[in-house]
Amino acid sequence: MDKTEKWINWITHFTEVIIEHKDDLNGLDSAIGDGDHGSNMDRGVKAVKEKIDGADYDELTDLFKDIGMRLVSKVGGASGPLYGSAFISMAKAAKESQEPAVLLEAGLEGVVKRGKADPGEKTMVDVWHPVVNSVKEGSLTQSVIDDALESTKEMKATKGRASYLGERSIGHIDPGAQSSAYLFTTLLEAGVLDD
Amino acid sequence: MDKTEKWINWITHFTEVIIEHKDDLNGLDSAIGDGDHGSNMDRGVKAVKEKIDGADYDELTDLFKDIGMRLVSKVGGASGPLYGSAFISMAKAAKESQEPAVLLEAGLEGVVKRGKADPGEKTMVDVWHPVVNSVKEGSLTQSVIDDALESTKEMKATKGRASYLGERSIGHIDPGAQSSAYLFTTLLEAGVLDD
Amino acid sequence: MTKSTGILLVSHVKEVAEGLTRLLDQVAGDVTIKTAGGSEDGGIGTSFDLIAETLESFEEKTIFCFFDLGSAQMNLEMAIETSDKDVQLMKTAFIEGAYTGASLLQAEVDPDEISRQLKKLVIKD
Amino acid sequence: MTKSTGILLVSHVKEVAEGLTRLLDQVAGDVTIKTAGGSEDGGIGTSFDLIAETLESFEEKTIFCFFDLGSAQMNLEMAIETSDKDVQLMKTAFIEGAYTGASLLQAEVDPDEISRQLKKLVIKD
Ligand SMILES: Nc1ncnc2c1ncn2[C@@H]1O[C@H](COP(=O)(O)OP(=O)(O)O)[C@@H](O)[C@H]1O
Ligand SMILES: Nc1ncnc2c1ncn2[C@@H]1O[C@H](COP(=O)(O)OP(=O)(O)O)[C@@H](O)[C@H]1O
Ligand SMILES: [Mg+2]
Ligand SMILES: [Mg+2]
Ligand SMILES: [Mg+2]
Ligand SMILES: [Mg+2]
Repeated sequence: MDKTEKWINWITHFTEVIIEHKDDLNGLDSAIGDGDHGSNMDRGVKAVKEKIDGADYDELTDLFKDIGMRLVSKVGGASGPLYGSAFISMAKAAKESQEPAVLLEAGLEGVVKRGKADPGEKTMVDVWHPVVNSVKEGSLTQSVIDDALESTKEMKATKGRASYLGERSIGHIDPGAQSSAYLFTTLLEAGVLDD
Repeated sequence: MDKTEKWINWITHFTEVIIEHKDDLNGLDSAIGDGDHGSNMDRGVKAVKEKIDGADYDELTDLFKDIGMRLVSKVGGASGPLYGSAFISMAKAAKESQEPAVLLEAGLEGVVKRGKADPGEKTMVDVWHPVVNSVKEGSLTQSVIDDALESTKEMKATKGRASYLGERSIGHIDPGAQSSAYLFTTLLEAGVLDD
Repeated sequence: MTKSTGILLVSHVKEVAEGLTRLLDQVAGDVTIKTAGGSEDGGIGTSFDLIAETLESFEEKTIFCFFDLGSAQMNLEMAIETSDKDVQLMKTAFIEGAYTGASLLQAEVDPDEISRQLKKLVIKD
Repeated sequence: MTKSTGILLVSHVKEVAEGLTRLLDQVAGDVTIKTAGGSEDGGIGTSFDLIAETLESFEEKTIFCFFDLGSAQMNLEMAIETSDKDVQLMKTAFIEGAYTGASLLQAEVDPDEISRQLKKLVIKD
């Protein structure tokens, strides 16, 4: 299996899961935002799929760059530049390393550089941060992802659209945290972390 | 001559002067505003003319009220509620008195209540204020009006749209001060202050 | 009318007020949002008559009013004086204040608490 | 291009950005004002591609950028990073800041001085 294949499998699988859960993501975003996170991601992953389907990638950096650029262009909203920055940052790191831990850490840095959210602000960072830490320790499991996702429920949003709601954002799962949970569940399932 | 006639003559004359100077007023407003003061006033006085032409007014209060309501409805912009408040305030005062000084002072109070401008802020108040004072002293002449108008040129606007320009508002005559100057010149000419 | 407070958007430009309504509808589908945009003749400006009529057309007793530029304010204040509604004139940034207000009304936050939260966005005097 | 600084208006709604242009044109006829409103498919949102293209289309070297809601900001920041223009992201109230900036550019006030004056209208972080 060549070095880009499992990463392509991951993204392909992620695409399917997003398309399948479009309405769920819109529903989460309706509660504390503008109800479009599913539609945004759906549009984005379909554009990614179109770009990488049939294309040949010898280098991971090229794959990630294409994914990142498509997401930036097509997702729109806040999550477009965030996911886009993650993959563009991973593309840069992939010039030096193929290590999942290194790459995913670069992805997190991309998200944080773009959105300037700290953990605890009820955003996708609240999934990315613990997940990347676990990947670095070699201890990522589904329950790490589930717990991280669940933890956003009791947080009060202080970044993103949900922050307009203040206290009223409490009690709802963050939609970007949910799409990020899908990203990492499919990462586990695609065996990217296996050696 | 019945008691409303000279006031009607005044407004009729004012209407003509505004229509004649529509472009001049727009020009003044272009320099430090949005260029519509002439068009606004033109629309307003035409609506006033339509209302009072042919109508019979036994009471000054009714005349002023109709003028005020038409100006509020039709002028738009900032000057609509300002001139409108002046005449509505004059209508209230006219229930108690027919004295020009009393009525015009009520008009000034209407403008100030609505726009909250002090003298020196480069607005129509810089014409209304000295003119009303002179009327009270029985000393209103054309040169009082001209001087008041001219004084707005060197003022820095701190109320109204021109205030967005800060220092750059200096060196231009205020459009609302100009239309107010027409108002008081025609007042003199109509002989409202003569006894 | 599914909330007790409605929103009135007063802009010098009809398209701005109507476009903003689309943005607010996304986050506040149950809040009544009405507009009084542009001058009487469809040009740029504000109209006392249009504002007054729109205010009266609300079923809600309380109305949060947002406006773009100062020259709208005097028309609005006159309309408020002639209205028997409880109208709160919000001197916030127009779009940002209206967005925040609509989101919080949708989330059933108490109107007094919303007014307090909107203070942070006040930029008009 | 008759001034050295242009204005870019980024809104989630096309009609809002375009309507605002009409308001600014009244007071700043000599200032180039462009819009990037709405998502790619004409819906509500912002589009990196549209913002980036519009930025590049300016002849002016300096561009004052105004935006409505925070979720436009990240798309804008990415577009600014990929542009070789001198773009100043204004965190002011959208309409009020753009109106003030346009008025002052029209009056040929120095852009640095304008940025200073706009600080009073900053409400985003
Ligand atoms: N500053 C930020 N940092 C990190 N994540 C953010 C930030 N702002 C928003 N998000 C994420 O983006 C998600 C919303 O994305 P989406 O609905 O697609 O965009 P929009 O809010 O523009 O409609 C949120 O649920 C949150 O996870
Ligand atoms: N707060 C105020 N108090 C008194 N007069 C004011 C005030 N604001 C504006 N004006 C007057 O209104 C005039 C502008 O009227 P106009 O151009 O018709 O309205 P707009 O500014 O809405 O386009 C100014 O020249 C000034 O004299
Ligand atoms: Mg959303
Ligand atoms: Mg959105
Ligand atoms: Mg004007
Ligand atoms: Mg006007």
